[in-house]
Amino acid sequence: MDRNRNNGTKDIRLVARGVNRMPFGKFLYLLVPWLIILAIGMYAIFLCLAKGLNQTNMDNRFAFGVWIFLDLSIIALGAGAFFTGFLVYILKREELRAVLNSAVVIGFICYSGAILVLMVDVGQPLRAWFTFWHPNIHSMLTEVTFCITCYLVVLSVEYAPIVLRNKKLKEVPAFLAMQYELHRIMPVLAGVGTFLSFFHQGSLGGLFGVLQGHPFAFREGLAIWPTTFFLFIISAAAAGPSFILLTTWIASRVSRKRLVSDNVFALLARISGSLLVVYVMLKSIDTLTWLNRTVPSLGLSGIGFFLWAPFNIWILFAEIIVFGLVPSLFLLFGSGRLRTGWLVASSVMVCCGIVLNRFVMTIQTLSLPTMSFDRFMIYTPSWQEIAAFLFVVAYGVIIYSLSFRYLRLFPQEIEMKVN
Amino acid sequence: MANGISRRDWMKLVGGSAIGFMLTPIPWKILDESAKWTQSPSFPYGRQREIQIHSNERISFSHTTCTLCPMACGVRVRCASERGRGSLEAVGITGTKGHPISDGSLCALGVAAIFLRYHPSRLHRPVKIIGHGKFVPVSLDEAISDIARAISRSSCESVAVLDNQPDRAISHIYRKFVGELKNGFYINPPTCDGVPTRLTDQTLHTGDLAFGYDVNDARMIVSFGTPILDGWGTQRQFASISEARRCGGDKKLKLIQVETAHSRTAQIADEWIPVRPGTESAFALGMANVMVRERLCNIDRLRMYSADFDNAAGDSFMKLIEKYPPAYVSEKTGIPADKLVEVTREVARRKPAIVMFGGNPGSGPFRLDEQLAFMGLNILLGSIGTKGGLKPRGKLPSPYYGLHGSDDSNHLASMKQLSDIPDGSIGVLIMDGADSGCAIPWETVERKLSPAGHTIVSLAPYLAGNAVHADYILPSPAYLETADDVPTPSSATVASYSVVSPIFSAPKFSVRPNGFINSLAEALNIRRSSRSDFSGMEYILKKRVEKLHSMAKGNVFNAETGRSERLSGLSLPQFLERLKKGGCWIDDGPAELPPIRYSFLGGTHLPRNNVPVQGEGNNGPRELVLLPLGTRGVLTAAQSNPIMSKLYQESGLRMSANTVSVNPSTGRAAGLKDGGKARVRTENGTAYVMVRFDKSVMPGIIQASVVPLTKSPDRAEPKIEDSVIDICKIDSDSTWRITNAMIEPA
Amino acid sequence: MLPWVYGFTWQTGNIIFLSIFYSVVAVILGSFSIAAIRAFRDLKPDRLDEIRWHFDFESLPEFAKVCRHAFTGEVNQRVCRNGFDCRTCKVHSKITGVPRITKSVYSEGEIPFGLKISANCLYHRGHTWVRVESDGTLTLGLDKLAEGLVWSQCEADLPAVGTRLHVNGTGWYFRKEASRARVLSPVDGEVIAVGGRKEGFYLKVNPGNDSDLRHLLKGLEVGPWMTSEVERLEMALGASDGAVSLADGGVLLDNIAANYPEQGWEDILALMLLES
Amino acid sequence: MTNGNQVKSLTGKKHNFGMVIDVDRCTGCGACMIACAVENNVPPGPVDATDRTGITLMRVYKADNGMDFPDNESVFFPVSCQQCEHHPPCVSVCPQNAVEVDPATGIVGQIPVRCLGCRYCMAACPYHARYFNWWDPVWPEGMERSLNPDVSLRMRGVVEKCNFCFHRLQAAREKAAAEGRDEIKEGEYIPACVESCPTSAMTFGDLLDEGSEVYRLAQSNGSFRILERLGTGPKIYYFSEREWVRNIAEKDPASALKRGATTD
Amino acid sequence: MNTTDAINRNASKGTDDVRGKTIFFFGIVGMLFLGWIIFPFFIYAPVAQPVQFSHSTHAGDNVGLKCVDCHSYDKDGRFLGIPGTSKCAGCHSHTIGVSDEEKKFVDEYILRHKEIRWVVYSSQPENVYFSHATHVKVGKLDCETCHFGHEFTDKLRPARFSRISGYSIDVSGSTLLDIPSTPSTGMRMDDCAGCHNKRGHKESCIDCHK
Repeated sequence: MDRNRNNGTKDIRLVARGVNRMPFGKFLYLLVPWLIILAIGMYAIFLCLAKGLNQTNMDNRFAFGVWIFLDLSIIALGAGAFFTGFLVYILKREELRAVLNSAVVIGFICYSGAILVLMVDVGQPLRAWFTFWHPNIHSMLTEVTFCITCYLVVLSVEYAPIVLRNKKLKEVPAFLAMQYELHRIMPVLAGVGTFLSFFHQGSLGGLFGVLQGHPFAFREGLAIWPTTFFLFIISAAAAGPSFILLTTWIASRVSRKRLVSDNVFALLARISGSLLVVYVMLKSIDTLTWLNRTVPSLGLSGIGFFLWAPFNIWILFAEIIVFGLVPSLFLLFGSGRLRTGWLVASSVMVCCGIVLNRFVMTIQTLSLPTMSFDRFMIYTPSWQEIAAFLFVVAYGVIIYSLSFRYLRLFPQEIEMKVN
Repeated sequence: MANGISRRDWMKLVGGSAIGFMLTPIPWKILDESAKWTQSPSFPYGRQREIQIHSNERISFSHTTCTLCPMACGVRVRCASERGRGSLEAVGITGTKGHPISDGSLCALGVAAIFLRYHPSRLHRPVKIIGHGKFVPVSLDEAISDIARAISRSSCESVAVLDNQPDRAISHIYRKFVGELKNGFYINPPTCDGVPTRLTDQTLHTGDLAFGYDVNDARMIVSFGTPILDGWGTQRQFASISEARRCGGDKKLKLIQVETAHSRTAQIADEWIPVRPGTESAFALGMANVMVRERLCNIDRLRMYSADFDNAAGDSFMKLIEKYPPAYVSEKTGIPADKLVEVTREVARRKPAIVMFGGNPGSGPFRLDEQLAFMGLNILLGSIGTKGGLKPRGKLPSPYYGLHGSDDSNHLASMKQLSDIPDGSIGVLIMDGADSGCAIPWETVERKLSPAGHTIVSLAPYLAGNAVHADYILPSPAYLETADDVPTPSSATVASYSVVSPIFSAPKFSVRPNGFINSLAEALNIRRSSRSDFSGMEYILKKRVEKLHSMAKGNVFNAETGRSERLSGLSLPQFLERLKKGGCWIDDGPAELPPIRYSFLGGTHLPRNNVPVQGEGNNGPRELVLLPLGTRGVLTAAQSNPIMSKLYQESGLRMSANTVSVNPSTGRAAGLKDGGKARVRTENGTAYVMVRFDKSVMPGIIQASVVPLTKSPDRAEPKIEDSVIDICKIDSDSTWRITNAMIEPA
Repeated sequence: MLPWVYGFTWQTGNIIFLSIFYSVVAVILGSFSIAAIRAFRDLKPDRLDEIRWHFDFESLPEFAKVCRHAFTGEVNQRVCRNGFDCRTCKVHSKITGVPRITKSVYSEGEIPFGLKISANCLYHRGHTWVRVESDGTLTLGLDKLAEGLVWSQCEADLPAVGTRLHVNGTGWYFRKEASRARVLSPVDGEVIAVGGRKEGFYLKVNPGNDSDLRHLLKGLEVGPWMTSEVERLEMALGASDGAVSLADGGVLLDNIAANYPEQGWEDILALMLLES
Repeated sequence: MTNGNQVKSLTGKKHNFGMVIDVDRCTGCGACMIACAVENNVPPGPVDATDRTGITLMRVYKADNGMDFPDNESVFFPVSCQQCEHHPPCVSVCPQNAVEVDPATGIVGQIPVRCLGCRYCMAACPYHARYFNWWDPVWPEGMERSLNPDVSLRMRGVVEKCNFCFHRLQAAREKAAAEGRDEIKEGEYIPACVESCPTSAMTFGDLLDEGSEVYRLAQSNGSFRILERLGTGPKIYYFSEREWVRNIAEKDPASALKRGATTD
Repeated sequence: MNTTDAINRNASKGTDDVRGKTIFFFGIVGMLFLGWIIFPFFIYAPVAQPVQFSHSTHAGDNVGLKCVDCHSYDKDGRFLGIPGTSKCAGCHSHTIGVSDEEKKFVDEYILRHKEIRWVVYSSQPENVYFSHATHVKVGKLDCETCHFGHEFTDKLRPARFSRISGYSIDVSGSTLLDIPSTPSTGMRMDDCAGCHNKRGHKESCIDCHK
């Protein structure tokens, strides 16, 4: 007889008050597959660190492999953290407080995961700090490194009060006081986080946009940044809310609870949709400019890039229309009217679109030949690469699950029980 | 609670320590030092490498001559000696500047050769092979007594020495040794680079006078499959061809490559004439036909000097070429008749012209009757003995006899080729370690071995190439350790001579070939009185140099100064000193051409009245022609030098072992995929290959690269996979030009 | 990175980049340090109580924060934003200035769900009552709902005599084994006497001179509030197939807590005592 | 970083070393690749190294006129680091200044011990002239005794590339210093690949020295550079008398596809 | 816990505070001691020279050798570093009898034709290029500029090598955070860079790093 809603939860001392969580055994049971993936991923990472990057299928041509592509993707998807923080603390959209904590956790997961993979991805992780010690400020990667590291610190500081508010931890007076005081400075951090995110999302775009050696990726600049700098910022800002919407929906499906009110979904959809419309517009202008101006000025014809199978012209069409324009219209005009399911589906498409864009910028760029006697190349990641990435996914799922279980990610959860 | 240390106290201690920790140098120093560790030689294994790169080493240079192929390149070895370690090591190698034969250039094999002393397949003791790839150490004495026993037992079978680089001092020792035996053979592989002396003897009746190609003055080279731009000839000849091809106007050398395969030379020649497989000689006879018909040659003169040029009775060259009118040749070769006529006219116009043939280290020599056709073309062109044509070169003295012979020469075994040896006749085979640069498919040797049992001894320092087939491997000193000499390269028109003095002392386990022959002779009780004749390389070389010095002609190159002096101005010790320090003697010019008569159809060998055109007719729907192609040093240790992975494995420059190129249409018809694996089947066996589609390859051809199999270089492995050359069809005359094959996806 | 590190150049771009970086680092570290220093300073019982209440109140769901005036119908649907401290609430002072309109379904003294409401008591939303004694001291105790919820065999950490209490600060703790529940103090003042289990857990408090009890519920507010609290309890217990159902309007079980393991019950008790 | 004009080089004169490769002479023999690997202590690739993971600081590419059998003609392009002069793509992208242009010689230097192994420079280089050490540098036993003492080994996990055998320049400078000269003599310094070329297809020298052979060839009619249109100012010039060869340098890689060929 | 306990707790709070702070500061001080006093000894491993040698004796008035008399150059300008025993044998072909160490040196090395495996204080890492010829002959630097005081040493101190990187303390330095200090040994990268900057030499990384 289920006399207590938290019956069987051995860890009830840690679970927040007033919410229902599945029994601890079941929770563990659900985590087991992810723990296995985590272990395999750890082994793969160990192999890469101990034996070197020959464990991957990267090569001199595909110097950037699947990791960089996925890093770019998850950092774009993690943009929800900065953008929600920006909306809540700077623009005072208090409705979004309902997903703010979740957004912070997702941001933390994405950024820490990305940095973790980057540490495995570089050949000499022990020299990583050289970038701080001897920075080349002209490199987009320097900008990225500085901003991402700082932003991870910001995210950790933002995540800290959420952790400290855990039922058990807050009994420690110092923790209680600390979370309270951290909470008070949060608008400052949100501001800094927005600033940092703005630059590193952009710099990630600039990373490939500045490559004059790769006309496929190269974009002309506005001020000192190529146009991809700005496109990446807008696309990340657009994808962030979509991803928050998506993860919130998944969390609510998995936990079988309503976690936020529908109007929060609608608001997220509207924000994402409107930014995406702007993005699609700018991206189209940029693509046309690039096709008609940049590429011809380098003595090539733009369409030549889209003749190589399997990355034919469909990839451009898919990126801009199928995964860009279509979901943006759904999100923008359907936010008030459509059912949540439609919004979720559109969000999935938005996220796919962003991932596809990052794929095009990294993998497709490298696969295209630059010299006429070059070959077109494709590359298949090794299991170590896949496993190391799945490690991050598993790490994210586990961190998020633990956070969801023991921390109050969704303040509206108790209220939602009433309605 | 108040007494004892509570958890809270621990927390405080840890907190305080953590803050204190950050204020100490520990974390920062470890961060810094760990980064320095990644920069140090102990990364990543935590211990220092045994050999570190020291910049304080004393650097010296030594000059010597390369022994990797017969082309006699001068090399300058950069040696480092580190104090404390005491030993001298080769740390760099370049060509000797101004060297009369190589002029400071080296090929890829030569540049990489400093590593050969440490080649993974080098043997460090005499071994006895006891099965596929398995061997046990054996003492030298034991090996010699075994071999001696085998020799005395094989009374009906013969004892043969296979010497890849003839006319060295050691070659003379071998010849003397087998000459002492009852039925000894001294065998040389066919030359890759020069004109076969046997062919010149057949057609020009010049005896053992050797001919080279005077490419310096040629304006036209018609090459029937000779890898002229891919390892043929001496470095100076190669450079001169390259230079002449770039010249403008009259002096420009034009290179026409007549070859089925799209070889490296075919790729970059001025013109590539892709004849059908096996029809090179038909094309040559077609050219002859056009020349005669259009009076592009001095027919009257030919009639005067040749008995079989135009002979009303019996066979004659005219009769032969009459069968090859352009239309017929076109049909056979697949080359338009116009093209044949045009090419012939151009060749006849652009004299001096040379016709070269054969010599690809992978595809081997042409058959003698084919060679006759090419030689005939040379005669028609008037290229024999003329500037820019084929020129005879002077002979070098033997350590045992002077130029004009002596009693001693009677005891030297005559020089034979594999095709001269009756099948199944060799009981004991001794293979010299020197590389010829060309492939000798094992089957060509194998079918000469006695089926009743045979013993094979290899004197190679490595377990590579044909040494893997030996019963005993007695490792001779490796490159830069060996004392040797290098006679005139076979493509040269001027005689030359270099001495190879060891830069590094040979390791104790190594077996000097002359010492081995000496011990063997002793064990066989041969000529105890003249033991010294076999031993002491130093002595033999000195004797030869002495005889050379007494000729008192030619120039001597001094490697240290880069200048040449007249030999006549040098004393014998000076001459010897120059030669020992990487110098080179070079003759004043080509030899005198004796009055000659031409025999187009060969002196002793009856010509076939039709040069058969192979590779057609028997092509079933899936039968293709397998063409093996190699580059110099194919299947030798020099070629499988680990660093050669840069060319074969780590870049697309050369195709790795068992890679075949096929035309996409051929490949697709056979169901193959570009980059996929396939199985090539011939009547001799099956080889597994990688397929590369190459639209420049002739349809219907499987162009296969012959390279040492790179896998597991560290140990001798049972031969699991056949190399492409192992499945080629070997003709009775030890040639393997054409093999019909099938290819299917594997 | 630093001017004396090898390779540093005084280029404009470098200076701009690094100044931005150092500014960002300074802002992050600065604000973090400020938070840390403030937190260190906050480590005083009174301040901690304040923070705790701030946090607890923030974490209450909206429906638990209904304004007292919404219970009486004086305003429609208002949620308290002032930590239930009507003394400093502008809306409260405004509303109390106008005549009351009552929509309450309960009259004074009526007992919803069998809970007794004492007319001469003021109620605090943390389920304590306050009785003003004739000598001006205040007596504090648990209301019936809370009394029913508290574990039967439990101990109480009552404050020492002389301790100062603060509104919404810690009154006392109930403790059973590893579980614990905090009772909010409804008033300011100094503890002058305590009553243990036998006496039914009460405190006597001297409120001092400026005693202000405006924030406490009284009269018509209490009934609807109590009703909403019972609903909240019901929800906390879970409307599922629990043995404890309050919907029948029956008498609240005295030992409702006995049916629950302490672990789980602690949460329900704490929720009802406004702890999150 | 530093402006070239203000630089007082350690030995005085400013150079701009460059190379001209006569591709009409190149037979693709690979001596330059081997000479380079031997000179620069590049280890032989391990068994599973491929043309995509191997290290060849100098790599000879085969190019052709795009025609089918029998009209196909080939040409070989030895491609090493092109030592770009204007904004080399690899220099500005390196996050930690491990790549820089030596203002005194114009040589683009790569410092393996500073390199983090992020490989951004490899992605940036349109010539694919940068190579990553996927493996530990390992030679068959004993072979490391034959390593060049003037060149350090690159550890696993860093990027390396051609630096025109800078150690040879240093040796030449040291020799000049020992002989009391301020400046090296012409011909004292040439990279290993140039030295090894059997057909003398490569000419090396100072592009600032108007009397030099390399200057003359670089200015001559048939000279061209690969991907000159990108504006990076490569200092390796190529030379050919054949027009179709010269056109290869700037040809759109997709031009074959545009004619309808398939990508196989 | 009951009420009295609570009172007790409050009373003991003051002493608890002092105690807590003491423990906290003990943690800090202990770590500082460990980090600044113990750790430097731990991270560098001393390596003794195989044979003792007195620079001051050889360079002093009695013998009067100049540095270059033993530390010479090859003809291509290479610095040959520490001379081989053959050079020592010029004087010490047999024991002169100046010290026990000399006897040991003659017996164990000279007579056996063995080279001494000196431990070099100034051995630069493999990735460093340094030309003595350029610095001494063109740059006109004295040996003392970098190896100052070495000439006057009477004993060879043990060399100290980092246990992590294996670099000599004389070339890789012991400073914290690269904060400039007086050049301690003269052979660290900062010393090189400082000297070059002072003299206005601009150099590239590849000038010194190979």
